[in-house]
Amino acid sequence: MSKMSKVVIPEMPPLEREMIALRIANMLEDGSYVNLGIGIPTLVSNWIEGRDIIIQSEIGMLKCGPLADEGEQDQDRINASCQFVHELPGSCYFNVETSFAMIRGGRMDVAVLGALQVSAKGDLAGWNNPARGLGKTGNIGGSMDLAVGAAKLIVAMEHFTPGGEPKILEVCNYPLTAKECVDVIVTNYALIEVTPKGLVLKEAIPGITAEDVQKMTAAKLIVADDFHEMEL
Amino acid sequence: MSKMSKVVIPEMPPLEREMIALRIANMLEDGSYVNLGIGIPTLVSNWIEGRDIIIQSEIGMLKCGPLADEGEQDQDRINASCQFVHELPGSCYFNVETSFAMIRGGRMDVAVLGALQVSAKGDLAGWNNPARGLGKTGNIGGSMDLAVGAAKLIVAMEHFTPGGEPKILEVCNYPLTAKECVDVIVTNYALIEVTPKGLVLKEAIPGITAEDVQKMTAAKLIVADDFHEMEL
Amino acid sequence: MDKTYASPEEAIADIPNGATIAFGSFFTAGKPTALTKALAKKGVKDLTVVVQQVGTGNEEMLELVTNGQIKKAICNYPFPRSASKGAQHPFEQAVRGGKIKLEIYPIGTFVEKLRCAGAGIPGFYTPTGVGTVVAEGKEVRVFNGAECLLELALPVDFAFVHAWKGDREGNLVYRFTAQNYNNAMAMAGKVTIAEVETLVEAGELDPNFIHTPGIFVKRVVETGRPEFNSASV
Amino acid sequence: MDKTYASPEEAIADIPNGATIAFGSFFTAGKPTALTKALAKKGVKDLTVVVQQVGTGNEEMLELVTNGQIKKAICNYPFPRSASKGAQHPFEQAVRGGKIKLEIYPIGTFVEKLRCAGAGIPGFYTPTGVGTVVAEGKEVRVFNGAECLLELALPVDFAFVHAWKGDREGNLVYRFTAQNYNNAMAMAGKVTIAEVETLVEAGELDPNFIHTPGIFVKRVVETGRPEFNSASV
Repeated sequence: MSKMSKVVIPEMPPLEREMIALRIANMLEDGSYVNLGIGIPTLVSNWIEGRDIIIQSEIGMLKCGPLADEGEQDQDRINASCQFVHELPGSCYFNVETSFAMIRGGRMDVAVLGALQVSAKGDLAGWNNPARGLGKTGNIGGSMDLAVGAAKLIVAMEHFTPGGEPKILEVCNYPLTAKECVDVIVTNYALIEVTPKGLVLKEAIPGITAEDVQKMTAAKLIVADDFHEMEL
Repeated sequence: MSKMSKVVIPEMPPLEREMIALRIANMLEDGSYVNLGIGIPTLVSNWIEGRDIIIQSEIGMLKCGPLADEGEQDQDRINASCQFVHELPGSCYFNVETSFAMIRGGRMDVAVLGALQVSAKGDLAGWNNPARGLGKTGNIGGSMDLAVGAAKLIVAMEHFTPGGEPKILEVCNYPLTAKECVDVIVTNYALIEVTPKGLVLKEAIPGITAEDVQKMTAAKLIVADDFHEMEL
Repeated sequence: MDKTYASPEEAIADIPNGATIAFGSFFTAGKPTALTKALAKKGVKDLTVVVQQVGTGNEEMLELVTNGQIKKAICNYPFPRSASKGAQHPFEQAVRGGKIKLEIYPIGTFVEKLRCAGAGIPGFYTPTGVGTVVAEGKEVRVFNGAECLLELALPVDFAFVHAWKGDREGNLVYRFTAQNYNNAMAMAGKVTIAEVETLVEAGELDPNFIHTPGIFVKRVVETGRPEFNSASV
Repeated sequence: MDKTYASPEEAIADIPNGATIAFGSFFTAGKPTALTKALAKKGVKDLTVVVQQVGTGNEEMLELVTNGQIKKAICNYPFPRSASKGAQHPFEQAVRGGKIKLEIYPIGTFVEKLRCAGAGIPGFYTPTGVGTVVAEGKEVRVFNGAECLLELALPVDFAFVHAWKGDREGNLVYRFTAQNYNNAMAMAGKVTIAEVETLVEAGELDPNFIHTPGIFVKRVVETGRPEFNSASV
């Protein structure tokens, strides 16, 4: 825990959650199948309307549409976060065993998940915050399957916990979702890739230097040769 | 092989194949799900029309109807023996993975299969006749799954091979379909149950005594206390 | 084959204390509402429930908790998402207090365990959960260089499923995302009981588009379209 | 996402020598006729084919045999039923002559191996085949007192499936018993190619009744309703 106190939270205002989602939306390729987790990942869907990207919802829906307003809501059409959604031309429904066959079977080109912690090796801890005191139980949901099954796993999260502690660590100390599964971390300050050599800092938001990001991160960062300002 | 030459084929004309099928049809209970194999088993369906018995075809059909005559045939509606069939009210279609989930999962109340050999312990050999010379390959099809999965397995077969050799043996010498799976054997001479104590002779066709059946069988038979003439 | 029962009460009349029961539903969608209410009314105890979550977006299940009918729960997303709501939630309180034993699985493993029970497959390997608490006490085996866990089939004594339409012989059709776990649970159930919004005669459903074949369903009861209560999760 | 190709030839243009290809069909029903013909025309060799049977009720497959394109076949009912017909049959002759290597499985195992490949499950246990030639060389393990075999997933490089209707994004609907192995093979294929009798726009198929979701299908080609040749089996 000693490392945690060493990190420095900068004065610069960080990105809004919607902007983290936008940066991720810009990483998605047309023609891909994408699953979005609860929280910031869900916001990614606001930035891809009109694009040729198909959202899977693990409840059993492909081409899951935007949220449905009151009056357009159908009790039998919800996403995996229990929100009412729209159907789109080409949508389809299926059972959960088929939904997770897709996920575990590698058909998801990208999964975007939130995280409590990510390690230097790309371990993800996201399902169990020890502070809640539930021990070895908690809400796993689809997170472990998505973490192991998705071809590319992007973590969308704030750089610090609400209490100001770092979430990117040499080693996670929260219960893991999966080992060595994260490919990219996008926070409200930076974009970091997980590589066999370690965490590579690719981008930071305007006004934040590579040095700043290292100071706010409890794991060693390699600064990319093409390190640059995050474009949105 | 020495035992084989000892059996005696009686003078009495045996049952026709259709009558073996009728005897089996009379054993089926209303409200049951039944799978019928190729050969004599298929003939059972001729005797259950109007009864509350649902036939499963492992190609992926429940409530498989009678054979369809020319003019009523649909190239997309065949049974597992590649015969055109009718649909009935309440029929349904599904994929083969679901079909064999049903079979292996124990939802078939009864399977009726043909056999090349049955042993005193109820081992079944039905998929590979060594005379064909195909070694360890051959047409397994759905037979092994049906043999292990069905709640009750009835074998429908002639008592002898076309060459006059016995098919009920102490031990099978043909490649097995499954071990200790047969519950009842109905032949063109007798009805024999497989019990933990051994093969129990329950019925023989008119004019055939228990002694006759033993003489034509290469495995020891226990004559049932209520041994009686087969009623059709 | 007429599998219909006149009421949910009659359809569940033989469920004993100590039974293991699976309940369809993904939060608010596809809940066997009427059957669950009848179970609460019946008052059988020491139940093991197999369900995504207990009482989150599912008030009927909550009644089983507050009645003290549940001994054990097998879930994948057992608690309210919010820690503060959770602290107030009777199910979370019962688990924290040791009154209900809880077993958890990732969704993919949870649903596959049910399907396998119905498919005669006693065990399977999955990469999900390796290196996590889910792996504790489980065999790890490497396939093509990747570690996997051995997971076992999860058969249940009874399965409660909710369908949009069903015929007298048990063929079922679900509606949109209310499909969810219902099919896998129907497969896993030794006795599967379907509540259907609309009961039809055999032959009225399109045979080419049946979600759960009747062979997996032992009892059918028509309960109408449930009133929707948009519970918070 | 428009996954359509103009012709079967274009849809299979990148299949190399040595590829493993699964073919839907249960005897005459649900055969990917046009794709198989295109493969024969293309002439790639050393293929491993995964199919119920090779050339029994399936003339298109037979052409691959007589062309000498097949190195290995993985089947569950490989030969004609009749021994005398079999002796005359090019596939049986090729197997007997050692020109084609043959691997066989019970249907339930065969289809589950394909589904598991698509479901990210590398292995599963089944009671089917215990004590038979199918068990040779396989791990036996006891579950609940019953011996079971460990069977492995069977991924394929390409899967050829035949559907009644399909939309541009790969959602498929089959017709009656022509459904058979097509879904499991679509799941197993790294590249699944669907020939559809009728191609429709996204949104024209009922989303509540899709047999194979588009995510499992990479390419779609409209080939019309195949002429039926009632081959003897």
